[in-house]
Amino acid sequence: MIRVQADDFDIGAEIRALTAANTGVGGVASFVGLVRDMAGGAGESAMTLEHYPGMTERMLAEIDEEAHRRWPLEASLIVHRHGRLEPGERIVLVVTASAHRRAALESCAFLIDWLKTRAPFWKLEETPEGARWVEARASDDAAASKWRREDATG
Amino acid sequence: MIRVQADDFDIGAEIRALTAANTGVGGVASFVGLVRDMAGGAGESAMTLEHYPGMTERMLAEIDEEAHRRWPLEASLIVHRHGRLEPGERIVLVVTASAHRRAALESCAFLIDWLKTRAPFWKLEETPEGARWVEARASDDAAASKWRREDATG
Amino acid sequence: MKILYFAWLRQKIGTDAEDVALPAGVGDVAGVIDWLRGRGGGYAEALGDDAIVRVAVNQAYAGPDTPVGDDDEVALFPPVTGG
Amino acid sequence: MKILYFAWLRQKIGTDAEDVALPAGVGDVAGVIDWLRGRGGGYAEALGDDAIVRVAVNQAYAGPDTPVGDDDEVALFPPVTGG
Repeated sequence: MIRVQADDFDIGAEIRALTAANTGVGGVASFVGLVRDMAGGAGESAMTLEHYPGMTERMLAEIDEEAHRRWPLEASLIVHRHGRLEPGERIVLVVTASAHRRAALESCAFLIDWLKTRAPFWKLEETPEGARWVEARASDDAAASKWRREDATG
Repeated sequence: MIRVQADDFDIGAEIRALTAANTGVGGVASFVGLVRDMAGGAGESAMTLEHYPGMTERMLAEIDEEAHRRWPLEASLIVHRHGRLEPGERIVLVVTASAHRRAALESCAFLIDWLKTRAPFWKLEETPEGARWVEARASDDAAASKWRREDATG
Repeated sequence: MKILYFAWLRQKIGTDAEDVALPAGVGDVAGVIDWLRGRGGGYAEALGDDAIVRVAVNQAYAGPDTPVGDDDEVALFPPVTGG
Repeated sequence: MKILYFAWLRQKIGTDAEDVALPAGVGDVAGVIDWLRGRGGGYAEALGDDAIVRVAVNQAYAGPDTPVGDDDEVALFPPVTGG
């Protein structure tokens, strides 16, 4: 299940909704990305997350299906916010539920690595020197490429 | 931070409390273990989790410190329940928070693998044929041993 | 053809979307980028180093050789920085 | 010495804890297990296959050679199945 939204989300409520009434779930892994204070305490450092409506939803749905093909998942959820976000605010949530913890942990890591490198979002940071587009990091590509070997979708 | 308790916990509240007011946190990984319905729908399959009071808290505190030595964590939490639990109930929660997602994801997997193989808990399952002590699984030992290489505490 | 621009490409080019009629001979992604760059100004500036421009055709990632026509939606953007 | 039993060891032996005075010559974990097994009954049954008995001394995992004395807390239990 995927959602792209401006609104915040409630991690506990999302996990409960995803796994309620399914007693085949033995483990639920989750990851939440938060806005870090990049100014290092030297002032506000909010950011605005731009995305590509349509393509975002399509790609998130595809990668969610891919995770279900690779791991025996009982349920999964990706929620990604867009718009202006302050430090400490939640940006993205990934939840994966499986009978076994290994499938939940691995698929959660797979999805967040993928989101960081492939999902069409761009961060515009507010810095004391003005707005600045965040540049992609090579380490993010490396983290995602370790899944690439068996990645039919390229 | 560690807690051993009979009471349930609220995942969202725990994560919020752990990361509130720390805008250096960029990623929070969590894992929740749930009681699976081992009877496969053929009836109730509650279980009782016995533990070794004193040793449990000591070992959880040690492995929590170990995770902080291995990864640059801003915060971490282990909550483990004991007592009687019904299918669908939460057993254990691991939360790790870091500036970087990789540290959060890896340390979360490390802690839950360790908990499954080293923490002094024993599951007594209620089956239609009577109460039965769950046997340790070789796959759990394998999952934990991949961390052993650099594990000073053995 | 509909062309969409995101992030700093959008800012440099000065619009988030435009409808264009492809000139004869332009039939793939590389051709579209060459043609846009030839417009000069913000286009030349935004598309100067095509190594860091990413392209999607009909909302799926595409390469330089991906064929495009008048009915397609082409999006140009910098490397993504989501999550 | 205080000895604690958990899970099915506790059930087979019939108690969760006991205070014992170690006989002369018993000074390590292996010695304690041998001595307990020699008591027969539930002890012999619970400790028959020592490959699957885990031991902690003073709340830390221990091996057969770990020394123990009258002031120690020794716990015997099956492989853990937590989480």
